Amino acid sequence: MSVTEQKREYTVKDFGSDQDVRWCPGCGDYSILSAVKKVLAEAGVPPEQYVFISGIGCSSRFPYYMSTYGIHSIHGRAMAVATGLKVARPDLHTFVITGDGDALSIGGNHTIHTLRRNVDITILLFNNQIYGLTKGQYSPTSPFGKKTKSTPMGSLDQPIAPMAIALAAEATFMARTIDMHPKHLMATVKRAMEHKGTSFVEIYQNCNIFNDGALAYAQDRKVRAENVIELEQGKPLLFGKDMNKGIVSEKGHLKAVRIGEDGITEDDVLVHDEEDSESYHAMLTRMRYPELPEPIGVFRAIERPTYEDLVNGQIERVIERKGKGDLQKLIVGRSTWEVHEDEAEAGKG
Amino acid sequence: MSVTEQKREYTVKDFGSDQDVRWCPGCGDYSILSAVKKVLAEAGVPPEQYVFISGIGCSSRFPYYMSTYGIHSIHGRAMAVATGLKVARPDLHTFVITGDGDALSIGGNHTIHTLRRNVDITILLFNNQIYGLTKGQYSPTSPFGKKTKSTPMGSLDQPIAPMAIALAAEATFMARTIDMHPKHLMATVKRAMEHKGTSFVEIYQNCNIFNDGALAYAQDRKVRAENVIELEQGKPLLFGKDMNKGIVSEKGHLKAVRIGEDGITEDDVLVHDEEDSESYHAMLTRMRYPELPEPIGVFRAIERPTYEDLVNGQIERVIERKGKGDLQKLIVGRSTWEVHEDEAEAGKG
Amino acid sequence: MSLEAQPKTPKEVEELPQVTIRFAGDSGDGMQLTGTQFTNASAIFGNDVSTMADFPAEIRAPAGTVYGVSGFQLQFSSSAIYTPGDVVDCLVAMNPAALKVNLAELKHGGVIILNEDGFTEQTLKLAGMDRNPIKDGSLGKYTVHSIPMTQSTLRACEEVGLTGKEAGRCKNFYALGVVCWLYSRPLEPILDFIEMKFKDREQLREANKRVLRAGYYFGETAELFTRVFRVRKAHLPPGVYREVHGNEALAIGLIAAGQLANKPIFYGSYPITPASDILHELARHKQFGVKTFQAEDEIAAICAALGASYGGALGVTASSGPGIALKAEALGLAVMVELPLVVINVQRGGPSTGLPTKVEQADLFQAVLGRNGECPLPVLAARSPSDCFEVALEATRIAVKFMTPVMVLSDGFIANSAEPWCFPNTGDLDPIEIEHTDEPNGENGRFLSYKRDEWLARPWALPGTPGLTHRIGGLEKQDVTGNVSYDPENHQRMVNLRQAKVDKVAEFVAEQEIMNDPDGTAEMLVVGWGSTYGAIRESARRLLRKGVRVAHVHLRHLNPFPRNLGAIFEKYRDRPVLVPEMNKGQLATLLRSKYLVDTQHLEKVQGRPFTTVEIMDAAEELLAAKGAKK
Amino acid sequence: MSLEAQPKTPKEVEELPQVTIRFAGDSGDGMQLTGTQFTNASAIFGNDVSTMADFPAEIRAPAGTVYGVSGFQLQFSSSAIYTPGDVVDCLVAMNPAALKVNLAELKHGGVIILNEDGFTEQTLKLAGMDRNPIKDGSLGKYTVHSIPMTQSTLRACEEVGLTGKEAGRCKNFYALGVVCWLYSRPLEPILDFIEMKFKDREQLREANKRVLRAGYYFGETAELFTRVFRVRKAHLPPGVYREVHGNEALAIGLIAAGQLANKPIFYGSYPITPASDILHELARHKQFGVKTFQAEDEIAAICAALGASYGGALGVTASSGPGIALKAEALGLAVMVELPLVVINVQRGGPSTGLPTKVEQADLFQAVLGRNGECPLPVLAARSPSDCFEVALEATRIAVKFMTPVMVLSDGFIANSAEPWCFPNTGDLDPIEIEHTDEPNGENGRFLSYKRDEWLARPWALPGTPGLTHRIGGLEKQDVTGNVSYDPENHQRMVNLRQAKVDKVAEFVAEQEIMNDPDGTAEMLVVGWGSTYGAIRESARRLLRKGVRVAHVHLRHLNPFPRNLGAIFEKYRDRPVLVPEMNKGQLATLLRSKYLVDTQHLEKVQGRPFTTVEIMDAAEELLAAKGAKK
Ligand SMILES: Cc1ncc(C[n+]2csc(CCOP(=O)(O)OP(=O)(O)O)c2C)c(N)n1
Ligand SMILES: Cc1ncc(C[n+]2csc(CCOP(=O)(O)OP(=O)(O)O)c2C)c(N)n1
Ligand code: SF4
Ligand code: SF4
Ligand SMILES: [Mg+2]
Ligand SMILES: [Mg+2]
Repeated sequence: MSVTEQKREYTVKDFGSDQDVRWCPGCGDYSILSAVKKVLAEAGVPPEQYVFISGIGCSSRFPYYMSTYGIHSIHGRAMAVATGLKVARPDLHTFVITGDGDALSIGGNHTIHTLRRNVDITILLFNNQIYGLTKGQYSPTSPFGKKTKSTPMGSLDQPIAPMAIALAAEATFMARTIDMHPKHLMATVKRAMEHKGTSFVEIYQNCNIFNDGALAYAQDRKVRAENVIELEQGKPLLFGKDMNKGIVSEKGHLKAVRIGEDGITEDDVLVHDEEDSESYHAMLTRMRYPELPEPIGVFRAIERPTYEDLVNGQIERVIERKGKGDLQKLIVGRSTWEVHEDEAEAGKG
Repeated sequence: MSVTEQKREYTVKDFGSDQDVRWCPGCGDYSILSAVKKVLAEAGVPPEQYVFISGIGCSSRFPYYMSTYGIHSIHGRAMAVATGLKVARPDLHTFVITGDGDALSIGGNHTIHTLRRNVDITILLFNNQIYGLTKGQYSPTSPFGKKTKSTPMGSLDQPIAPMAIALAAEATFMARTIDMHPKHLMATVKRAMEHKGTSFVEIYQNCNIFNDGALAYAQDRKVRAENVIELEQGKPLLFGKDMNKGIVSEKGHLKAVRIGEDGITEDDVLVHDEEDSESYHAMLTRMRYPELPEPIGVFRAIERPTYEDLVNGQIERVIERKGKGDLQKLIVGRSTWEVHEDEAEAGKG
Repeated sequence: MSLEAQPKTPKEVEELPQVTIRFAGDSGDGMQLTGTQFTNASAIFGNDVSTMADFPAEIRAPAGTVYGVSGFQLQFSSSAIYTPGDVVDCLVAMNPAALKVNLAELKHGGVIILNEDGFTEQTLKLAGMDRNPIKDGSLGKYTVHSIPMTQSTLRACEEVGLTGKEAGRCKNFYALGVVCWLYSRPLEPILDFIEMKFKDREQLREANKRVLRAGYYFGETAELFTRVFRVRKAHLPPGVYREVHGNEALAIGLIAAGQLANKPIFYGSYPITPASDILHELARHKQFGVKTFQAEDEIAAICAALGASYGGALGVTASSGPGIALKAEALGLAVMVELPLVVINVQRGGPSTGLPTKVEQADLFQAVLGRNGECPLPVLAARSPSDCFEVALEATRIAVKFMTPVMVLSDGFIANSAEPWCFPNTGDLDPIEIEHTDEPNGENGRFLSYKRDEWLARPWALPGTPGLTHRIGGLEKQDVTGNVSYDPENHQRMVNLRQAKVDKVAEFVAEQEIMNDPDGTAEMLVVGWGSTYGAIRESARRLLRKGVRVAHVHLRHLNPFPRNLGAIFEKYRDRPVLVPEMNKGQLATLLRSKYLVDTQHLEKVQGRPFTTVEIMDAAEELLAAKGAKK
Repeated sequence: MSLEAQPKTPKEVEELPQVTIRFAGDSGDGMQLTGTQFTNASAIFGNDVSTMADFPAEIRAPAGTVYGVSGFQLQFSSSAIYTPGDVVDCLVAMNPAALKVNLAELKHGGVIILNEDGFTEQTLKLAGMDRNPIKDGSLGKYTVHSIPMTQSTLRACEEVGLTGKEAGRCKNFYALGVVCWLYSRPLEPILDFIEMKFKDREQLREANKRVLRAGYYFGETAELFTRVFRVRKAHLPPGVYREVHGNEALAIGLIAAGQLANKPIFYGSYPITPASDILHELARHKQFGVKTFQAEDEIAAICAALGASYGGALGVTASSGPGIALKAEALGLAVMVELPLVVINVQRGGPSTGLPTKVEQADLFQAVLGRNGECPLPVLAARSPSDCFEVALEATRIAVKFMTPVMVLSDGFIANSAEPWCFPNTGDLDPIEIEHTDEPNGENGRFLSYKRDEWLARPWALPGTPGLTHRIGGLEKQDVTGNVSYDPENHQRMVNLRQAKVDKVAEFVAEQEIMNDPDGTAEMLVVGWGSTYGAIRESARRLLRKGVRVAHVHLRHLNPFPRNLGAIFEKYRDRPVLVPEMNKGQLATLLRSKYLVDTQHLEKVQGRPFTTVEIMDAAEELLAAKGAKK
């Protein structure tokens, strides 16, 4: 989503609504709300130019807490609603707020099709690896064996990785960030907003009621460095407290290595490139804790025309060629005939 | 799907139903039907042990033409139906027949979730890059710009690659084959059947009425060698009429090269490995014509417990621990009290 | 009219008031095109016409099979008609299967025109016929003309330079030529059509013209025909006419609505028979700013349309029964957020996948009652192809006036039928006025998103407007402010308000008209809705000729019912009320519960429309039974 | 009964026939647990009990806010009761918000027990209160007991070694102790519960016990209470009882159905309030071979259940209104393929997302009529928590007997309420007999998959059986053979057969019973369905005491209606018929159209159940109006 309007000064307060925030105390959603408000305040675009569209879930209450336009729609369908809005109104800055259940369980298909169309919207997926609002069933991102209300002996489904789904859906922008890493969170949301096309951001979010600590390996400052790689354009994939570990690819097979050991140098390590190429991005999406550290930051950011521009382009092209539609001509159609007064005897009502 | 029963002799005829086949003359579906019947005849398992479940589409008429059990269900939902059946009846050999619209448009989400669960079923996706049954609208696999009834100026959605979706969905078995390559088709279907877990096979299929020749680059014997790589376990990714071209990975970026040029030898070429590793498989799914030749054959075949085995495993474990359920105990619950005859005066009806 | 248009040697010309022809052949034989061209020629000639298409569910089933037969029926008439005809006067059959499937509906003594070349051993077998009906005398009670059409077609094309296969495909125009001669139809409109259609394909153009003429001249020359028929011009109300199909008229109506409202149409849809053609048609008219969106499924389609409406477009979505089922949850959201939305259901045979290419009216319950919660919305039904235009316009007017989703019911019969349309002058169409709030409507500059106007509609404030930011959603909301509210009394109030708003639509739309009973003395009342219009109207007229007076009420508004409908039932109290429906009595159920009127039901759930006679018979029986009771 | 169980110094003991208590606090305050324990103790003591939970839609809204208030109401009585009570006799409020939200329903002169420590400046502000009601005299008309529960709780735990936070969380047991003393409840069942619940957590076990006792002794010691109350044992029918919640009873009923049918249950579901607990409950009973499948959405859930049924399991799926909407298309498939399937709708407030945690009965139309095409299926409704068990069993019996999907309606009130259940002995339950065809039923060894038995059910042939291979699907099928058929007459026949089959269910199930009118002389008839049972029953009984005779018909079978229902309306013809519903008259609509009976509607769409008084008032008004007319 590109933010090009003339900038004015806004504060975080300008983006908060008068509704009380009703998340559980301690929920990771609070920090995301606050980060988004900050980013918007800095963008300098007035609140009425934004629309926040959500599905159903704890996370999906988000729009009520913003002073922008918004729709709290139905479970799993926020992206479809956003697509229609954006195609009708390319001028609006459109956000989708969704959860791991909303976007990947019931709404998984809309996620895929929205991404491949590349509608210019920003999707923030709050991934807490649980269904919060319905009080704690496992979600498509919950680890195998997760014990929850609906799986007292452990869940049996292999979890899916939102980033992998996004790439398979031909996403032009995909990124991951963390509720408890506000700087990274804000920077990532900002990049996502600036992207022209669908931007897809997975945010690790703690549900302290039903899934407390499930993502601590990435959230907790104490261990984060060992478990997470912060992606930076043009920089090698290094990680670890001392940044002395890296990722190499051996004929397509990924491995974590220690720089300086077994003759490995920094040159052997993969170098991050957001723009090129699909196969490299595909590899990134397969890096998962605990086998490998998990990348955070912008995985991929490529250019492709947006869906709404293409739609409008076709309309413009036709109008250029044929002129604006003439309703009378359309109604008249190709061939007509006339019935004259004197022919008309018995009426047809 | 594993075929372990005692083998008897069956012929292709044993697997054909008494219903007239109603596809358009020349449709690629015929050759797939014939290949499947041949493979089943060879497997030596009687027809009543198979169930073919389909959604809606031309391809989904398939079950009517088999002498097995079958359900022609509703659009996009065949995999969900098959999941229920297989979990209830692990003994049955269950096939899903679906189309690119059925499995990737309306049914995209079920595809993902079926694959990640790894129910032991065999999915055959007839990809003709078009909606056949509804008379020719573009599908999720149609190329960008495709002119169809619903897109007279060309479609605007980026196509998705079924193999990429399958891997993102954590498929344990994925393969691609071609209607007009019967030997390869049969071999691939056979491999898929033998796989224990969800096997996902994309079959390039010609719709000669609404999309004739769309996949000719891979179907046509004359050009196939240049555009397609036949994957073989442990073999390098070579292609071309003279097998003198290959695929290399440069730090995760794929390239087609000519062996012998620029100092490239066969050793530089990627070597196919069905089992290992995700990142390599991820790269394979991104190879697309015309940029790169497209792999056919088995992309990936790994082992993971099947969903139905896990479900049954939990049940068995509980029964081992607690014994079979005692209905009376369940009804009685934790605490009861008794009302005696003499206490009872006014009844409660 | 040129010479070509008149039979040169009229052996014997018989005048007929009207004729029903059915063209039947393989799906690939071009029967729809053939029928359409004959219809067109008849309409331009000045007949009233009415058509019906009958597709197989298969795309192109193997040639010669009975399930691959595609049919096209039309009635053309010298007076106003309302149906494609009950029984067929003339059957054109290109192969045995086509003959087999359609023979039952040919009248005794009717004309059969056969493609003799299509009756081979193989095709006979495919149709499951032991013997060749052309030869075994089994068609004795009909007038059979067996013509070697394929041969003649090939001969006519000889010099054009087509391949044999290409030339063979022209044989439908041969059949058309023969029929044109037999019914004294001018060839010119058809020749014009060929000219245009094959503009860039010289050989095909030439071939088809030659073949058409060859068929026509064959008729003229051959000794086969001892007489030809003529149907005079109809006396239609004066005006300029065109032919229009139902789905086409819906598309044009939607575009017109957009133009009259000065709003872009956003059409979100997922293909499904028989609704897909609306998408195809709209996609061709981008110069009107129409945005068509082929969604990944029906749910995405309606949700996107709703999103577009929030943004200020006219959101529209369409499907058929199974797809409408999938939209139910989102329709609930639309009712709750109170945004305009037009939802079209082109009904087909159900339940489930049912009979996808056939007609039925069994989705009325689904439209009016098929959602969770108290979830009312206005429901309109079109009664004929051209009426689709009007209904699309009216649905849009209601949607924007009342800020509500509106359901429009059409069906597979209307969708694929054509009739002459005395189309309007755009200048005469009322504009659709929409006001977007642009100022706070509450105290202290607050915007109250659920403060209602005199029609109980809430304001339509567009995103982007400063000072009016607000959030809507599916949770119950506080009256006036639109904030989320779990308050018990507020919920009751909102449930009541949503119902009252929809009920108010009855004040906005016209009163119900009674047809065929100017003085209120009819012996009975027939109430219908949707595409039974033609059959009921025709039977009422024919009963009148027999001296039986039947009042006809045809409902466009199925929810809420017209405000005077109760009074109408009062008026006809003690007279039988017949409700013919292509379902098991869905409208009847709604009427009975609302007005406690003891309706009699006439049902037909066979995937095809009522014939006039069926309705006449039912009416007469009902009257006889009543008479007997007296 | 031990000493602990009886107040030691009964200041003044007042006997009461019944008492209604409401516990209210923050979502995190454990009010549901507190209420449940009190209920349990009362039931074991021998009272009749009835409960109602009132959750907020938020998981755990910030402490102290009004929308975060969680409530639990119970009535316990010395005679049979059917509702959780109209007005509250005693309100326990843990903070200002809880007081504010619930005060309106406390009777004049009622008892309020407050946690004084919960009334801080901050919590008062959060609840939007300017002044402290404990101090400002605004509670003058009530008997207020303000107790520093938090402080006392902390003191009671001092030696146990919990953190302050942990200890603070026990304060609900302090409140419970106080209330137990006030209403002369034995502590033992609660102490037993604590023992079991904290089996492995010594400190918590100890703390909770101490706190409970501390509250109890506080009551005994403090000068606050001048009298205590006692409610005698109720005179219930003899038998062994347990307490059961609605969703629990549904789960047990389903498991019992599986056991009685000797079939595994396959339960496919997607979580949704208030149905999720059925999934949670079933998932805990794998030792019965139950397979629970948490699907990716509601559509997958029902489709998987249908697939399982095809394979020979008992397929079951459940959801609430919005999720049931999504299942409509697949329900059509189930009707078409004629497989057994149980579909449960635990209704909540609608439309759309509506009021997810509140009760409503507005999905009846959706259940009976909410699909495309003519798509009939049996619909049953449970009337109380324990009735859910019976209904689950009966629904399964019908599903397998008639090879049909069956819809079961429960609601958010039943789901979360509890009542004593005089549960059956499994030995007394009739087995569910299922016969799977294992031989061809046609000529020449052909299997005819749609050949029907005397109940019009088709055979249930299981995949894997040799000789019976067949294909089913959503397209219309030929009568008897089950092959795909587009034949018009066949379609009509199949539509009729599907309807006739469902209609036949009325022959299979019991006749409708009339309550409260043994001699048929009642002045009016009240017809209800679902969870209004208790309120209607109670009002009928109370009216009787006032000399007003009201017959009560409570429908379990909503489609088809019981076979004698027409006769019942005949019988009460000319007497008013009142239909109270938590919707805008959905049952009334169905009754009116079917029986042309002029029902009077009493509606309440407020997310909460009827009170007895509301129904009594409506009945009396109706009678008065009728009297006036005379
Ligand atoms: C059609 C439908 N099905 C189910 C639900 C119940 N439901 C609401 S939110 C939710 C899942 C929430 O999980 P997630 O998307 O991860 O959001 P979170 O609460 O964790 O933020 C479910 C199952 C619903 N509201 N609508
Ligand atoms: C709910 C629903 N929506 C839409 C349709 C219409 N429909 C039937 S098949 C189909 C797409 C077929 O395409 P594909 O899956 O690629 O199968 P193919 O015909 O090409 O084999 C569609 C849109 C339907 N039957 N049901
Ligand atoms: S349940 Fe979890 S996700 Fe939902 S508001 Fe509470 S902490 Fe946050
Ligand atoms: S339309 Fe295409 S896919 Fe369908 S049967 Fe015909 S050729 Fe095959
Ligand atoms: Mg979540
Ligand atoms: Mg296809």
